[in-house]
Amino acid sequence: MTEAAITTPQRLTGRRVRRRPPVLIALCFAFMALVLLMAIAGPMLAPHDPAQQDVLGSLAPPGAEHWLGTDGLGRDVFSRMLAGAQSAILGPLVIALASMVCGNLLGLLAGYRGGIIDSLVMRWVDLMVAIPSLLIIIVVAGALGGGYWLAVGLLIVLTIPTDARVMRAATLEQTPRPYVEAAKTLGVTDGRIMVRHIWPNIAAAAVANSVIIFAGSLVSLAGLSFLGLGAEPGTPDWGQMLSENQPLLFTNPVAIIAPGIAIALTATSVNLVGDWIYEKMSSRGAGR
Amino acid sequence: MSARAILLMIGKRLVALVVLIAILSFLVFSLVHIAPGTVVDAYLGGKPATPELVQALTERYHLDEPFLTQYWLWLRDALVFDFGESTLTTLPVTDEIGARLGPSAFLAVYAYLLTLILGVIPGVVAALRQRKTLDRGLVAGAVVALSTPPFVMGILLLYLFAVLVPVFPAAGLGEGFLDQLWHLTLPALALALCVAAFLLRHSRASMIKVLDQDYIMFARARGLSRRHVLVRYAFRNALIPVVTVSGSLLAFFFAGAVFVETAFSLGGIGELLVQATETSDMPMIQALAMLIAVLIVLANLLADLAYVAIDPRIRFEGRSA
Amino acid sequence: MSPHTERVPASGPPVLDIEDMRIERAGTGDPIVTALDLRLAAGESVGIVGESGSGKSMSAKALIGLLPEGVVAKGSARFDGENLLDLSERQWRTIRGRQIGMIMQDPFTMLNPVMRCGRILEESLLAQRRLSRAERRAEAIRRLAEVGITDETVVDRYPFQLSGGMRQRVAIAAALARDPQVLIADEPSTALDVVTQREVLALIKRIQEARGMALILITHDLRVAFATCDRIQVLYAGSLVEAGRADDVRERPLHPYSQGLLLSEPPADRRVRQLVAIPGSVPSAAEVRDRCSFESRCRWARQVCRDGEPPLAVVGDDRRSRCVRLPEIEAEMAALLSKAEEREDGPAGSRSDDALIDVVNIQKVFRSGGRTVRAVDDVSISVRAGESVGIVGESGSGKTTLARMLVGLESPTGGEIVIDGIPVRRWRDLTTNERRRLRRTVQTVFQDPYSSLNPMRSVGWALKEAIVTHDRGATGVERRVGELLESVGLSPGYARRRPASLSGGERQRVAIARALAVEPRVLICDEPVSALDMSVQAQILNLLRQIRAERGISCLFITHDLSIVRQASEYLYVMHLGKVVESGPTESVLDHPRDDYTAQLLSSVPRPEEQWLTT
Amino acid sequence: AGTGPAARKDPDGGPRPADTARSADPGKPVSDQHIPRLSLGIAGQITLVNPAENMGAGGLYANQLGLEPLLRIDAQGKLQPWLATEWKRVGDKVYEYTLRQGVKFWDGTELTSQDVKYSWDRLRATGSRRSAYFAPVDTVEAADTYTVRVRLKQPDASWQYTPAMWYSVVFQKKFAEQTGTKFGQPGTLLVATGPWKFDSLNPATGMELSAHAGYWGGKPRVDRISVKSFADDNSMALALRAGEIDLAPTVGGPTGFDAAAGGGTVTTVGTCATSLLSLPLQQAPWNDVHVRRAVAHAIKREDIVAATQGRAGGPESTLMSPLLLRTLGSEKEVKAALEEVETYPYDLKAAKAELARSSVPGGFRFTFKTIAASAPIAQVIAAQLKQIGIDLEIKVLTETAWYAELGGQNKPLTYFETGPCVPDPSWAALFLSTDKTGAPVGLNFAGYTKPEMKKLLADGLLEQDPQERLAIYAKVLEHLGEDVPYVPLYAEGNTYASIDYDLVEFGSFWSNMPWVLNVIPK
Ligand SMILES: Nc1ncnc2c1ncn2[C@@H]1O[C@H](COP(=O)(O)OP(=O)(O)OP(=O)(O)O)[C@@H](O)[C@H]1O
Ligand SMILES: Nc1ncnc2c1ncn2[C@@H]1O[C@H](COP(=O)(O)OP(=O)(O)OP(=O)(O)O)[C@@H](O)[C@H]1O
Ligand SMILES: [Mg+2]
Ligand SMILES: [Mg+2]
Repeated sequence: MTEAAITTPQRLTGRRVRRRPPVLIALCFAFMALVLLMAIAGPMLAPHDPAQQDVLGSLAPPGAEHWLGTDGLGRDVFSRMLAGAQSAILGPLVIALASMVCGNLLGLLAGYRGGIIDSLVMRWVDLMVAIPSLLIIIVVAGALGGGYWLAVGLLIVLTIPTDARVMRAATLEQTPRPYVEAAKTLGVTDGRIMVRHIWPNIAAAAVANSVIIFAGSLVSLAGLSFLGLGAEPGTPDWGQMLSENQPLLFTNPVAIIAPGIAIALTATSVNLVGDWIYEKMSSRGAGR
Repeated sequence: MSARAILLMIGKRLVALVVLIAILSFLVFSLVHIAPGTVVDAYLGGKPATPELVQALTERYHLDEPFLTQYWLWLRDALVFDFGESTLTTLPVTDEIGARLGPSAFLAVYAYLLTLILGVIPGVVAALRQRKTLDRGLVAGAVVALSTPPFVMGILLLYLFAVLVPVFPAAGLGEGFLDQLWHLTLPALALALCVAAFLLRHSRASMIKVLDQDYIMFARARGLSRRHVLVRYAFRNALIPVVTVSGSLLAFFFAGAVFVETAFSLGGIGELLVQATETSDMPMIQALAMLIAVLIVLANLLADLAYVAIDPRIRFEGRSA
Repeated sequence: MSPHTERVPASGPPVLDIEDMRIERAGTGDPIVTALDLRLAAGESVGIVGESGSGKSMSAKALIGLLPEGVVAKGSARFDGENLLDLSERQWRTIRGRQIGMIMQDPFTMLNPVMRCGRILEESLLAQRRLSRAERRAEAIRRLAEVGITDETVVDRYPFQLSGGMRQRVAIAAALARDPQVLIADEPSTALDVVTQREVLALIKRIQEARGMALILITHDLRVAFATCDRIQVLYAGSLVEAGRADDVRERPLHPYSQGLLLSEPPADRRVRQLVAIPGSVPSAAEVRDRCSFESRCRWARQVCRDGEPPLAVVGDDRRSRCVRLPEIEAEMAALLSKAEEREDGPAGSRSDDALIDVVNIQKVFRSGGRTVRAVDDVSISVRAGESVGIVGESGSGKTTLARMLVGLESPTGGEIVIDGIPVRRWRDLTTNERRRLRRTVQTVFQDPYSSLNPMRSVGWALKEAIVTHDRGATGVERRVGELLESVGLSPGYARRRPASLSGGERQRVAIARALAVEPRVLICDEPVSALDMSVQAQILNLLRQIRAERGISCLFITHDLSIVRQASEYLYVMHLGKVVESGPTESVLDHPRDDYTAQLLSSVPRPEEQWLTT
Repeated sequence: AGTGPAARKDPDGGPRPADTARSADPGKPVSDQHIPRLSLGIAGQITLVNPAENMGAGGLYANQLGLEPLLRIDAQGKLQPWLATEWKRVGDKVYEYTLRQGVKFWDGTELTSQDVKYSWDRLRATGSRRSAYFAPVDTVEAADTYTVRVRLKQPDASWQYTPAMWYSVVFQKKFAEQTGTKFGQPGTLLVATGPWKFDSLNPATGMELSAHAGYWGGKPRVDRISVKSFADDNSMALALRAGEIDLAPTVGGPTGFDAAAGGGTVTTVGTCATSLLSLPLQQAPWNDVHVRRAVAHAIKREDIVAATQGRAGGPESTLMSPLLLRTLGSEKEVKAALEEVETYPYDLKAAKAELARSSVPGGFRFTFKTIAASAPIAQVIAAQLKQIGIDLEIKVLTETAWYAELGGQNKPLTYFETGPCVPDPSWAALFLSTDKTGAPVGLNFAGYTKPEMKKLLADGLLEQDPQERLAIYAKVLEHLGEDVPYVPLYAEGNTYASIDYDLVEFGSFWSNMPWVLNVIPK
């Protein structure tokens, strides 16, 4: 029998996952790589010191010396854009990783074991659903005084339950499947079932969800900086540049448009890549 | 259908809601206690701590009582909309919020309508044109819109339509309905686009799923017209999951409104919240947090009720096999 | 008209005349149906029989102009002087529902869940007839009565408030609301219980005859087709392989595939020594282009079979077959058929006393959302060493729940289970050692082979895990994996493959191998073949029988299919609504049912006799 | 467009309207042009109109359109008649004011000395936010219908200006008594004598005013005024550009504002207030005077002025603006008096040399605490000090937290603007005051406790002779120059923005009178 002859009918009847044009995904990856490079080597690549002020030469329009002009304190906007990638990437990375580890663990436990952990996680989620996390952060950061790492910490605490909820739902979907029950009747331990059986099947959701969390927290952190509750003044940060330079809308609009577009583009490419990873990974197991 | 079952369900939801709000109120009340400095500092809001003032505040907010009693007294006042006086303006917090509610409500309703129009209609159209260029364009656009937070969207719109091509005003609220509509178009768009993109994806997926259902095929096979099937069958069924998420959209709106109102200086309650956090205006923060929480919880309840109304399966759950 | 097709005069003037209909994917041109010919006279019923994926539903959709996007139909399907395959959407409007009606397989998804049944019927009625509200309602009630629903309140109910059979009746009424001349019924009874299945088929047959309507009945079940239809068309991998009158085909199939299908169906009335299984699994139409579609699985295949697609030859009175070697092999086929008729006697003698599983007065009550379901109600069964015990009952009778309690996936709410001498009412209270022993005693094969294997893990990984879980210090694991695979008829090379690249039958083999890895003494098989294609079912049943013979293990065989249970068990329990209504040696229970319910079940099993649908 | 020194001139080369003196009689508008409606924009909210209570500069500017003081201060700091026609110092500690006759409240009743006494008593009562300004007052008496007599606790040279300031305005006694605690609240408002009456107030949107037909100076030429609240400069600028407002009397960041508003809209005038970098004297290494001097030398005021986005009037090197001292003597006399005062021009070499002599010759790290609005200036200061090795970490606090820090034991290193000034140099004492034990109190954020200072400041108030007073305050400045508790940065400026109008006599004291009377078309 040929290899092709044994494809299952389900494989054929099942809707083929539509792949996005890989060009677009490649572009997204390229852009993400660029942002990553900026985050790592931004200050070195920058044509000027991002903190270097030239107050008397402020508000220069874009030109050969300052590609994106200068801001109100005469700092080079382009250099600040490069350097700003770091705070745009670092916090979300920490948040995505932390909430992925904790959220997956909690979600698996809650979904597979149920009981107390499950109720706790769900109540926590209910609370989070009742008030959007950004508002919670605004209020708490307002009371405590704000700051980048405070915001990161709060975002971690607030995204864990949402991640856990997604993972719980995914786990709940897997748990009654016969392959899990088969493992149970074989006497495989619960821990092993969770980690070696269920997790690989929900990994697509886990990774995609973390990618979405990454994009979400990038946007949230930028928003908090925009409100002055995030990055400390002076640090190059896209969200902060957006609010700092808002008065320049008419004098040097590039200084405000550029960070805005950077935020939107980064989030877009991360989201697109997340969708793509999800499709890719969930079609790996194929079948039903 | 038994009205009792519905009442029971509403009753249960209300109880859950009251519990939730009680918990939230406790957390919100505790805010003054986690703020740096003493509780009196929090209520002083930067005013010099003269003994008279401290005394007055201690009395006003029952600060000499035990913590839980304080909470209880605070809650009792809160129930009749008395959250104390703004430390910044010394006006009753509720009055100030009342004065600000107008623009926010206008913005919210406007943005909500825009969201529905920009979300559901293109979503359905994309589903009907699945895999065609229009569909792809809409889906790609949705990802971009979804990834662009309202404050960035606001600034981009501001630049495009108030600076480059000045067709809309860049700030202000306007007077009279039409003028307000004109003034709030950009902010409402900034607020709506992100959520609309979410709704677009949601309604598209839901519509595609429904169009794939046997009952659609069966209706067509019975000779019902395409339009009839689309409207009476597909649209109605596709709307069910859309209605369920529409409640949680409000949460997005509140978060987004904070940014949009700040970016466009609209003087709504979102901006009031930012201002209150900047000035650590504790009574104001508490009142706003409670207001927003209650509104969101109520909206979710409404969405649930709409869900019950639109999907008979939920209504009959108790009785069907 | 294709050159190799000669037309045979049908019984009357055809209402629908399909010639060489081809259905393919628009983009790639991959065929889904390669050639379908069908002539349907008024008042006639034609059965289209074929396994999953053979293109039955696609053909039906083509005939009502609702092919999914990206799929096109070519050829001709003449109806009322027009080619259905060329009609515009506007032209279809006058045909769909009014001339040709269709009902589909799944009554649970076919009706709009948010519409009351009355509305569904009313909107299906012809729009020209200006009726008042009350008149419409009365008409809806009248239509319901026609399909045997006399309860008027049904018009005010939502579909989800009705049972499957009722829904299917409502659907039939809706499909017939505009009084079509032709009804296409795509597996109308597959999703239903045997008892309901018979009722629904009888209803369709009755209405068809009463109205003088032509019927195309699509089914994967030969027995259903034989019982319901005047003529039969057998479809395999998108091509029509045989056509003829129902009785002729049943008695003397003239294509190796039809014959194989006939043989692999376990007979309901007798136990056979061995089922004649067709090896391999069903290919897709695209894979067997330009040759005999059955060639890869045919025991008589020769080079000629691979040289182009064989023509559909007339091989008798109203008989056509696509086998080129038919004249040469006809005799051999007949011999094989008679050999399969041989019956095997059930095992003589009484049951052994060595009870491996003893279930005493066990109960399971589910509580959810304020409702309580007595899934298993006071059931006592036992499984003795070396024997195969069958449990049969319709859907929802508690079979699966019982099996799950035996392996600790569900804990009973009352009663006692003793396995291998260990009382296992609560698995949680058992010691690790006891648990290990239990695992080694009882293993399970689940119904759905598509989800009982972890899609992310290779076959070898799954088997290795099974071996190592029970024998931590196991040596030569690789070798044992190979042996296990061979013992279920797969080559050791399968160890590297993932479930997604296996067919249903192969997956079920792997699942059996996994259960065997711990060398259990009892194998619980919960509907192990019901998700498989008919031609593959026999393979698995044979395999199970062979394993039992080789290893001497006991088996608890759960199924809803009486014919299968006769082949697969020696002792039988019949379950109904959570209770055991009858038990005894399989042969005697099936031949001389004492309980009414058993008798009803037995009479519902499709059989060709005329009275099957009429009594 | 910009507001650098070059922009200080009118395009025609003549003096700007803002710099010209008000020529009209008291109560009269400068321009005769009839304006049916004037829309004003202010950044911030007007929450109430009670002059004893209200906060926020924006609201005060609007209040001033309806509430009037007894006197007016002209651009030179000289007193001029307003509600009072005469004022004299009748004893060491006694002042008498003669009220103008026929001044009508908005409800038509006449202003009497009872109303003035009531207003001032209410403003100086404990709990009033203005009580500090009335601290020297012992009693206020209504000697007769038109005479108000003020008795001080001790002679105080700074008192003379108080009846001309925004915080000593007059309102109707009857209405205030009737309304009790609701007085001044949005729904109640108040009754006063000003040219425009308060019609309505909405904290979220703003305030509506209309001309007071019975105004003692004649019905004003501006019929209606609406004051609109804006969250920030930027939106106000956009509103000006869109024609939604005609004039914004106070603009925080003129450069950005002007750009957003379309250019050529802003006019900035320097005032007598000086913004200060406050050095926490009680903490190491700031207790080392060399560190402080090093910092003073390292500050490049031009950059800071530029970073204020046009808000600054110009660099300033003494805590007391020369404008303040000019009320005590001629330009030459002031110059002579300040001969001995040490100033610290930008000089990195000198700064490094000073630092080398300190306990931290290699520099050090310190936290600079500030509020969000001051963050840009903080960043410039940080960048400048970095050049001599002082590494400042900027920490943005909420206003509450910042005030708490300023009021606490450990004063922060910070920067602040001092706000509207009084034409008397004694005003600067606010930042130098100590209590009986010599500990810093009030706004003494640097914690400067030099014993000699207390005596000098007290003498400055007791002494009435301008020459003597000039000498005393020169001495004060000498001490400050030597010890550098504060580094003066720039003269704070006032900026108004308008496309169609100008404001005459827009100096330090512009907002102490109903300033819309000073509006002229461009
Ligand atoms: N939307 C589609 N587009 C393209 N090919 C399809 C589509 N749906 C089904 N097919 C293909 O058509 C073939 C025939 O499918 P069809 O549904 O007609 O089978 P069937 O005989 O009805 O099987 P079953 O018994 O499972 O219902 C399948 O092999 C499948 O791969
Ligand atoms: N987890 C559960 N919660 C609630 N009810 C359940 C649960 N599992 C099964 N049931 C109910 O118990 C009854 C028996 O179900 P069970 O699956 O044992 O039937 P079955 O005989 O195996 O049917 P089938 O032939 O459809 O597999 C059904 O009515 C079912 O709805
Ligand atoms: Mg089918
Ligand atoms: Mg079952």
